Amino acid sequence: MTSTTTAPKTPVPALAGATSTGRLDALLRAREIGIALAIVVVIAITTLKNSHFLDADSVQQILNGGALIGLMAVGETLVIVTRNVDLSIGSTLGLSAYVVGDLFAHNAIDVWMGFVVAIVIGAVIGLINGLVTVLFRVPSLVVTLAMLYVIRGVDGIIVNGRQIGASDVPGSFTAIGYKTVLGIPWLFILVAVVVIIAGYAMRTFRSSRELYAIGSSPQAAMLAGIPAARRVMTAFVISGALAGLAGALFLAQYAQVNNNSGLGYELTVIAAVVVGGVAIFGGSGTVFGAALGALLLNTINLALVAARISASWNQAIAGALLLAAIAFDRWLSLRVTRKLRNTEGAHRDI
Amino acid sequence: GCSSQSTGNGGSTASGGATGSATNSGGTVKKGLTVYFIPKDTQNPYEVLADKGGQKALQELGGKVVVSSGTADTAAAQIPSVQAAIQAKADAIVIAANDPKALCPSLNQAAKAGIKILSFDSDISCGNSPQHLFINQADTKTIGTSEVDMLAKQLNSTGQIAILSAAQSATNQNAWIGYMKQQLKKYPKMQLVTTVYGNDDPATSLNVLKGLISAYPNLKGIISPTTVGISTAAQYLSTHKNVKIALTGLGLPSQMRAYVKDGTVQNFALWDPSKLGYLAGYAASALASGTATMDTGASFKAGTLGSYKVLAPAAGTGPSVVLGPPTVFDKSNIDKFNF
Amino acid sequence: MTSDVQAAPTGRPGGMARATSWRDAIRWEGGLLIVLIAVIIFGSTQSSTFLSQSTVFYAGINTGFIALMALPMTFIVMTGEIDLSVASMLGLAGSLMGFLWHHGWGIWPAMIAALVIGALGGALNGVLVAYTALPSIAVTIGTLTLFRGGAQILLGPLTVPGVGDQQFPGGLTKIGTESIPGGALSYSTLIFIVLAIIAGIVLHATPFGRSLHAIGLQPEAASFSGIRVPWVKFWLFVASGVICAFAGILLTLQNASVSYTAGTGLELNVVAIVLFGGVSIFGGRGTIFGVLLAIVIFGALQMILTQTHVEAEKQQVITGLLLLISVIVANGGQLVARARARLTALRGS
Amino acid sequence: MKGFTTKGNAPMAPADTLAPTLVLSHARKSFGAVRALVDGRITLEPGEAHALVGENGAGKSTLVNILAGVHQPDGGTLTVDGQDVTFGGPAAAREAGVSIIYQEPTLFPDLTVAENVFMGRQPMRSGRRIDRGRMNDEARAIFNRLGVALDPRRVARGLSVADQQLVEIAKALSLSAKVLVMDEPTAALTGVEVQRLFDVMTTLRRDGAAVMFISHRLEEVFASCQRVTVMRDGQFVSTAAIEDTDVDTIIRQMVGRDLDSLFPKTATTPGDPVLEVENLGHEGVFDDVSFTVRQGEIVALAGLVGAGRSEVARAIFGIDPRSRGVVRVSGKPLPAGRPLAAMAAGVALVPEDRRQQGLVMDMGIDQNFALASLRALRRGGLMRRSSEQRLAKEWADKLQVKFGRLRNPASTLSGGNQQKVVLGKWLARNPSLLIIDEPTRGIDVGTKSEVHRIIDGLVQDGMAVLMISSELPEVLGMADRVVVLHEGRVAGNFARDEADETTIMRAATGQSGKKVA
Ligand SMILES: Nc1ncnc2c1ncn2[C@@H]1O[C@H](COP(=O)(O)OP(=O)(O)OP(=O)(O)O)[C@@H](O)[C@H]1O
Ligand SMILES: Nc1ncnc2c1ncn2[C@@H]1O[C@H](COP(=O)(O)OP(=O)(O)OP(=O)(O)O)[C@@H](O)[C@H]1O
Ligand SMILES: [Mg+2]
Ligand SMILES: [Mg+2]
Repeated sequence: MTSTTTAPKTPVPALAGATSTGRLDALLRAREIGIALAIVVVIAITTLKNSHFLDADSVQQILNGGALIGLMAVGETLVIVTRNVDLSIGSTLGLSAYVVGDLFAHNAIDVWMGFVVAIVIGAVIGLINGLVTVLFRVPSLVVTLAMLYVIRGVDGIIVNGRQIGASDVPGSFTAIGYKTVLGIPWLFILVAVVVIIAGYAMRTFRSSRELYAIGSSPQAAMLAGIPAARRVMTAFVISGALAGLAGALFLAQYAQVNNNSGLGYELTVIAAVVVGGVAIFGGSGTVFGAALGALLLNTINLALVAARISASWNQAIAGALLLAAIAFDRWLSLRVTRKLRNTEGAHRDI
Repeated sequence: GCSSQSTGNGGSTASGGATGSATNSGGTVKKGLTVYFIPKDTQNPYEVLADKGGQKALQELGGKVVVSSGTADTAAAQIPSVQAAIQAKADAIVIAANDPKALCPSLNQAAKAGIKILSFDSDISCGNSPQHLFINQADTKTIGTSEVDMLAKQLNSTGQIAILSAAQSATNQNAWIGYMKQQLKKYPKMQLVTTVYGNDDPATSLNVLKGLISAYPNLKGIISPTTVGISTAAQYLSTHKNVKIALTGLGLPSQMRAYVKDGTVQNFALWDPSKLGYLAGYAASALASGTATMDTGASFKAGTLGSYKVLAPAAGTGPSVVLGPPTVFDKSNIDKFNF
Repeated sequence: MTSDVQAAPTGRPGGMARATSWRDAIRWEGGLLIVLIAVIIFGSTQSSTFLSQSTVFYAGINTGFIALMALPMTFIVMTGEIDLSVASMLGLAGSLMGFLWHHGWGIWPAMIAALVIGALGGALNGVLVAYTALPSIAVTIGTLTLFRGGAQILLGPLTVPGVGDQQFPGGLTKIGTESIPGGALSYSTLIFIVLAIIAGIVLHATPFGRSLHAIGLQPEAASFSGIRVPWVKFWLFVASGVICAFAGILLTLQNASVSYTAGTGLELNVVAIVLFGGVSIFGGRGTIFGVLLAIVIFGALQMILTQTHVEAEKQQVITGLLLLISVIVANGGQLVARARARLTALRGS
Repeated sequence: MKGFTTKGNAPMAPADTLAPTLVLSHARKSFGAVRALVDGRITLEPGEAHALVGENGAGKSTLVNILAGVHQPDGGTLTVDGQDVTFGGPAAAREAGVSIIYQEPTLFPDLTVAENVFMGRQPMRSGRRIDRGRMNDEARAIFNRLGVALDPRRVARGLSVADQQLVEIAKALSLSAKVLVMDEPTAALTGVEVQRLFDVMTTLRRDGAAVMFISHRLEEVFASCQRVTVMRDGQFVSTAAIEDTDVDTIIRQMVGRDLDSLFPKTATTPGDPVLEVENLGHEGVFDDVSFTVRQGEIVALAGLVGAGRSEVARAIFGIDPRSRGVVRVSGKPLPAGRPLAAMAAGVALVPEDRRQQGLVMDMGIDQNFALASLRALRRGGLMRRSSEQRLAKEWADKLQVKFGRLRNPASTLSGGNQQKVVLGKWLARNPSLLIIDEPTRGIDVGTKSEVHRIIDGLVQDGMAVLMISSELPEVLGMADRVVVLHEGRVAGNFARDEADETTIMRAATGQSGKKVA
């Protein structure tokens, strides 16, 4: 109904924001801080049980171990933010790792070309995912689930029971998997650079903001004239390319590939992304959060062994912690929403 | 998939099982036999080699091999292949079981349909039904004890050791680990601190390995009786020279060559998977032709490998044939093998 | 009030708003029927043993327990949720049954305990999804790991029956080797058919089924119509847990044994079947009949390809392509329609 | 009522001296069998505010969608600044200088308000990076111009419908377009905000823009527009200068007949209490709310937007929880949080947001009619398709719903017809207490009086009605008793003869000497 004369006519000057949003921003950022905190807690508890968990080597392992999942989580975040999902990344990793390894084994390419080939393979798969999703308006879960099988099958046909071993891969390539600068592993640096660039871009460029817009409300995105098809396709291509790159890094890190490499990674990556606070139905979440999520999951896995927990219990505990992380994130975001609600009233002029 | 294997050095001298004396039942192997090889999955590199050995055997005998399995290491993926063998009225099935028991009902049906059942690489455990012959890569006990002996030699029989295995449910690894534990009693100063499972996935293997190293800073040795585990561990140790841990186990020479040469690994063992398949092919054909039986002491010819004898059932297992002792690979001989 | 700014449901990615018309359903199921006929014709020309009773029996053995898990999955996907923990629940329930058997329990108490763990696991999913509104895909990835971990804690390296254990009762394990008297169907097939008929009636001809559609299409409107959305979702997850546990019992008996890895990785197969059956991943659309056809197609295809020695990896490619092509064909009309609309728009100006 | 200050301003620029900015002629658009637009025409002159009016389903929004490039017309021509144009999509329309405020808000809930305003056009700094600071400042400036203090940096999720609409308006303003099309922008706004919107419209017109304004509130049309175009059944009826026409003429043209009184209130004698609410409260939303609704009585719940009226209604029905208080229906207490129990007790709730809460948009019209009566349609545990059809047919006829086919999805209905389906869905249950939240929001005058007549009829048959409305005339015209909420508390409870515009307004804004009966 309809207030009238009584309402103060003077526009409230742009006051309110400053304080309340400052706090809000902090809260929102807290979602990433929360995960970082969780990592610290896991490390601390483990270190209490086993003082060697914080040795330099061990820290390198913590950083390195989550790298591949973290890298794929970046791409998956881009896709999930648009309210899509990419289930084919594990298969993509396997295929690209094998093909690159095979080319190395035949001395067909040098180290740099290895990266290029891996990225191109991934990008092409991403393009197919994107094209089918966008062109035929098929749910991406169906498309990428189908592609998961297709790529894994094609991979099997190519691999045909062979495998790549350490002697097939140039030493300078596997060096990426373990060499360090200033004690920081190369692999981690590489992935961190990708994460930082992607994270910055996702905040800063129009096209990346449009990814969020598409996921937040596809209808509104259409009305706003956002080229949703192109953007979604780009997200899939990047996700594929990063999965391809992860394939090359898989080869570098483990120096062995068979047809099962990367099997089931898709669910791990999605778990990391969700733990990282990215909304599974699109529209919100950051690349940093997702990468931290990957780091957290990996740290948990490492910690369980390091804390000398019996092998039989590892999986169950990992599952329980995963649930706890999801629930915690939910609790946090509910708090944020409640805060928003409480501050909202202040902004109305009547 | 795992597993490990070794080159039964050819000919006649194989350990327990092989005998020089060809035998009996007089008959010759039938031509035109169909043998289904059902590996753990169609991509397992080790078993692909074994299947090729089987193919070679059947070629020599004028029969044919059908290789059939799923892409995942599960019993559920193997059952359709058993069914297909029944429907195709195959003469024999040679299976590397992903599960010691889950395949029993299907294999029973196959046996009832007159198909001879053999297992290799990873045995089934179905009691007496179906009657089946296990083509053992090497005597199970020998594998277990020799791994421990090899490591003990490297460590002067002292220090903490750990086992990096495949899946917690892997049958043959578990059998070997059982014998390892027995053998360890002979080395009171060597202490097995834990067994971890890498699920034959490099990433998981690496993760549990890293956890292992930080959990047990005084760890001196690792036995990894699985090809994926040992190569993952070797890759890690060869790139982290500050971690001083002795490593042995079962691995493919082609994968391990680099690590033996750079000194990361002193020695490890395996047998030649293609010979295992070859032996299985001959055994299957002999059984299917009635030229051999599963009775203890029955013997049959296995082409270029010479002659083999069926061993008596041991506790919990059925009759078996043993390919031969595993080959131990080290700097001196590794270049001679290319599987 | 202040309805949240929400995306119009019609703007979902991938799915253009389609009416729930029978015609749509008929088009999809009709397509599946044609595919099925093609598969059968192909099978009978390629494999001499395809058209035999044993094929029917074996297909039932191989797909029966997967098909069972597809039923609750259909219901759950209808409401816009997903349950990725089904295969782990199968493994957990089977493992518990094995564990108790190993420790000397009777077969019936062990089975009941397995069903109870199914209900409890389902309830855990249900509480988290329905009452704390966590996204089901995330929750069930968590419980996927948790349940499998539970199975591993119970059995570890043990395969039941272990050394010295009793075999499972032969009267029950015969379901893995014998068909129902006087027919070629396996017991699992028979059980599935009975449950599928019930599921079909519930989903398509009862108020409850209608509310599932409403929940999937627009949960808020559903709750404003007096539908207890969280209650429905909770019980669906419980039902899913129980039926997957039942599938675990069935598989255990069929194999006369169980280890903690039983059913590993089948969750995505189940999802693929449900989607191939025409159930919309966004909820609200789909039929049991379509899912049934999808199951039969997958089962038949696996039999043919194995019988004709097509390598497993090619089977994977074929499975994937079939799924992909089916959705493309089903939506291809839209692409054409849009292109035509654009053309007329250009010409009209 | 809205406190309008201006009436019938003169055009800023003489209409006949300038070429029209936008001309749409003979536009046609069908959706399957539904001919939404048969002959759409409109001419917008620079500097004018042009109203487009018509019944629900007359084709107004369809016409807007054509101007927006959302729909491609089946025929007809469109010129902008004398040039023939075709809009392939919304982006093309925007480029041509046409800016749209859609009937339903179309925000990105996860993005900040400023991003919503500037999506795709964010101010940039070097390296093609978004300049957030400037973006927020510019957004704040626009809100200041609108006189609201929305924080540009908060996310849009959780904004009230009114605030959402304000963001939409800011979005359109930020474009500084040649043509601004507004499809019922005022439906969710309060008087002050409406007034400010009109001020902004005036500024825009002064700068030479053309404004097209759609509203079902004709008084707004007369307050803010220079010309008015009437549509009926997808066809152009007339365009007239505002001073050459009057409300009755327009209504006659819209409806095709004369209308009787808008609020056909028949006096009834209230019977026994049906709904008794005592000290109802819910943390932070409302508190200490008590009132009674009797048989044959309409009680209106009045108050400002955000006063908590909808929350009270939802708490009674059981959608929302409540932390304190008692609700009795026909003497029996209702359990909290259980809509099914409320329904069983004879309560029906027609919610305020028909698109999200009232209807399942992708379900058939028939299935929507049946959705609240599923159990009643059950025979031997199974649903009967035929009885469902019968129920739908019966209520579609009774309420004169305009539809293509009954099994078409509800999303194909115009807003007003959707509202009728929601109403029918609940009336089909034959409730003893009907709670209607904003029964006529976005409904044309013709339908509105029909809805009022329906409600009146129900009340005469002994139904009790609790009506929430933001339209004071509706409240005053229909209610036997008015309960006014202010910030979640009862600020007044007036009998029909005590209630007038000022008393209610005073109570609603919290300045009353409270009179609680
Ligand atoms: N989604 C929301 N976001 C923020 N505040 C909300 C929301 N929903 C309700 N509120 C708050 O709850 C109180 C009641 O709101 P509500 O809009 O239901 O009142 P109302 O009187 O029904 O108004 P309306 O005329 O909009 O229906 C207000 O203080 C409002 O700010
Ligand atoms: N996408 C669609 N599919 C089918 N019919 C539609 C569609 N959109 C609109 N219609 C029909 O076209 C007619 C005109 O609808 P429109 O939304 O333009 O009316 P309106 O004048 O804006 O009404 P209101 O005042 O209620 O908003 C209605 O009968 C409606 O049912
Ligand atoms: Mg309200
Ligand atoms: Mg409209």
